[in-house]
This record gives sequence, C-alpha cells and structure tokens, in this order.
Amino acid sequence: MIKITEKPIDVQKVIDTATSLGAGAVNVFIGTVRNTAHGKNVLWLEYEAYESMAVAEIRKIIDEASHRWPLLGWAVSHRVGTLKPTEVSVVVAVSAPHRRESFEACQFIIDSLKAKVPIWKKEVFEDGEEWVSARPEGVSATYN
Amino acid sequence: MIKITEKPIDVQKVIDTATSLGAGAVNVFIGTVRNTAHGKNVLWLEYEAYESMAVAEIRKIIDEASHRWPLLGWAVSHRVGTLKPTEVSVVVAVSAPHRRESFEACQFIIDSLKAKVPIWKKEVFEDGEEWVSARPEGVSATYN
Amino acid sequence: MMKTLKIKAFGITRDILGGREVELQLNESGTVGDLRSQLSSTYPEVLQLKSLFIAVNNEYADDHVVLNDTDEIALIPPVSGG
Amino acid sequence: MMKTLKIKAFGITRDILGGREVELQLNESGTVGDLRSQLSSTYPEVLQLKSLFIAVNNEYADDHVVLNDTDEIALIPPVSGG
Repeated sequence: MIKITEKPIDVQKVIDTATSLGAGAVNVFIGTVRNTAHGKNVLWLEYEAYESMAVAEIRKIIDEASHRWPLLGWAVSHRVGTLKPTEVSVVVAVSAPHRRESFEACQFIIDSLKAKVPIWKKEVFEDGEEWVSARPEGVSATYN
Repeated sequence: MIKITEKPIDVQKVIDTATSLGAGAVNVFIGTVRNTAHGKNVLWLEYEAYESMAVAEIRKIIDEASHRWPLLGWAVSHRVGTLKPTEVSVVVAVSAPHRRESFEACQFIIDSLKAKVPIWKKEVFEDGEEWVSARPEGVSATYN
Repeated sequence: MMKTLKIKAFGITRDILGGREVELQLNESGTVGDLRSQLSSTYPEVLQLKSLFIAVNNEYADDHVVLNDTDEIALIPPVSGG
Repeated sequence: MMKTLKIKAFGITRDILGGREVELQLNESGTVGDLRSQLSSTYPEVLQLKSLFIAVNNEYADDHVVLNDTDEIALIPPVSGG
C-alpha cells in the first residue's frame, strides 16, 4: 500500500497492512511534526506532494528494498496538507522473517523517501515561513 | 513503561506511551509469532518470564540506551502465556529527535532484550515441543 | 516554430513562479536544459535554490531530453518529505 | 551446618528439575559454583544446556558469590524472549 493522504494517518492500519502471516518481525517508522525548528516555535507545517510522481518514486524504492531484503509485507503512508506539532506526517512499515532485515529495509525506505520523493514541507513560524532545505545555508530563507 | 503481560498487547498504546512532544522520529519493533520453525508447523508458543528480574534487566537496557542516544520516550511490552501464530509477542517503541537515533536505539533494545532478559519460549508442534535455543545444535531437543 | 509547455511548479518554485502551473514558450527542439536556462533568466530566484530537478512524465529527466507539448513537466526543488 | 536454599527454575530447567521451585541443601559457606556442581550431579541433564546462569536477588551472579537462605535464587537457562 502506498498512500498520499490529507486525512490523519491510522498507524495501526498501516502496520496491519504490512504484517504478513509468515513474518516474525515488523519494523515501523513514524515521523511526527516537531514543535521547534532552528530554535523557534513551529505553529504548523504545510506539506504538499506531486502525487502521481511521489507514488511512482515510492514504488521504485519499495522495489529496490524488496530486491535487497526478503520483505513479506510493506506499507507507506504520507500525509499532506496542514499538520500541527505531534501529528504524524509519515509511516513506513515492513515485515520480514527476521528483525535485522526489518530494521535495515525500513531505514532504507525512509532514508530514500526523504532524499528522492517529490514531497515538500513549509515550516510556519510566528514571524514568517520557510520551505525546508530549499536554499543553501546562509541564504536568507525566511520571508513574510 | 515496562510491561510483562498475559493480555494481548495494544500496539498503538505502546507507541503512544513512547511518543514525546519534542520527538520527530518514532521507531517501533513488533515481534510476531511465526507459523513455522525448523520447517514444521508451529501450533502455538508458550512464553514464560522471570518477571521481577525481566523488568529489572529491561530497565538496565533502557538506561544504557538512554545513555547512548538522546531518547525522548520509550516503552517495552512483552507478552507471556500461550500465543498463536501471527500474535504479537513483543513491542519496543522509542522516540528521538532524529530518525537514525530512533532506529539505532530500538534495535539495540530488542537485540539486548533477546540476549539478556530472562524470558523463555517453547515451540509446540504436532509431534512434540521444544524450548527454543536451550540445547546446542545436534543435541536432540524435541521430546514428547 | 515555437512550442508551448505547461509547467507544474511545486514547493518554493510555486511561490517563485507565482502559480501551480505556468506556460512557457520554447523552440521546437527545446530540451530540459533549454527550459532550465529560460527559467533562470525569467525567474532568477531559482538560481538561489540548493538544486532544481525537472521531471518529465513523472520521471527525473536529464538536461538533454527533448520536451514535447504533450509531456507532463514539473519543477522539483529540493524535496523535504518525511 | 547446612543451609536450605529455595531455587526457582524457569524454562527447560523447570522441566528438568520437575517443578517451578525446588529446595536444595548446601554447606553454610556454599557458593553459586557449589550450587552449580550439586545441580549437575543431581540433574545431569543440565549439563546438556547451551548455558546456565544463576541469578541471585534478580541479578546474574558469578560462581564465587556466597548464597544465603534468604536469597532469591533462580536458574536461568538460555533465554529466548522476543
């Protein structure tokens, strides 16, 4: 299951989707919105996705992970829209026969997702907002 | 939270307990009962714990993990009693500021738990039963 | 002959281009690299980005790829999902 | 003088000793190592185990530790939780 959704993510449902009968190990990564960034309070985040391409890129990542580890099940769900601190932005769950494989595959998927999948977040502070990682360090990035 | 319980584990509750407001990353490991072992069908598993010592050993593991990684929250729940295939035997959840720390700490905790914590499982097959890993390979281990 | 391309813009490029989708004119033989040059001269702020990839039909595309007016073209500034 | 020790047995050692808790007599100065020797002669099957640790008051104990009849003593065969 690959899902890009505006609705809150049901973590248990993602886990259930990834869990296979023959699996002994399930690893789950949950990304949540932090309440601070650059030492400032985060009011909320705006996530947006290029949805068709995001789904295609996640599928490529899953294909590569399935090639490298004996995955028995997997599920990836990413939220878009407005998210407040503590809300869940992403859930990756994989199941495998043994725990090491489940850890390695899950970490590979979230690392690759963050590096390659066309999804963007904007941090909104009291005094401005900023597209995360868009500009090099040192270039003024917060504007009103 | 450290819990040794005969009741089914509520995974979402373990995750919620481990999730901290300041965390950006939660990693969760879920161990489930596999339906085969040594190529034979597993009917059920019997788990037992030396409960007071198990809780003390898990606490030591958590203390060491908290020393090595900036954990913001954690929870460990282990089931005992009779478990059928696909049932959840153990859940470890940790939250941390960043994802790498959450993966490393969670894997350290489950690896240490499996190596040190006084909990035992017996696999029950159609033709016998076996305390897992109790005897060296080659020594007949299944008996009726 | 010129061709008219519809360009989807996401994240910070949507702010820079002032819209979710803009139209640009390119020579008939225009490539991803040509589009990149034209964007840089029309919207110099894109030069300040850490990176800018261009996707054609949901795939990251190299600069030498020739664009067609039926292609789905998108600007991919540095991603920050997760 | 002898002392009477209550020994908790878990996992496969519960099957070998035939109960969740057994009593054993040991010399007044008896240690964890002495208990180990006595177990091995009384229940030779414990020698077939991959390992056997002995816990005293919820801590893994070395063979030189002297046992008291007020101690909580437990046999820890190879663990297999998770």
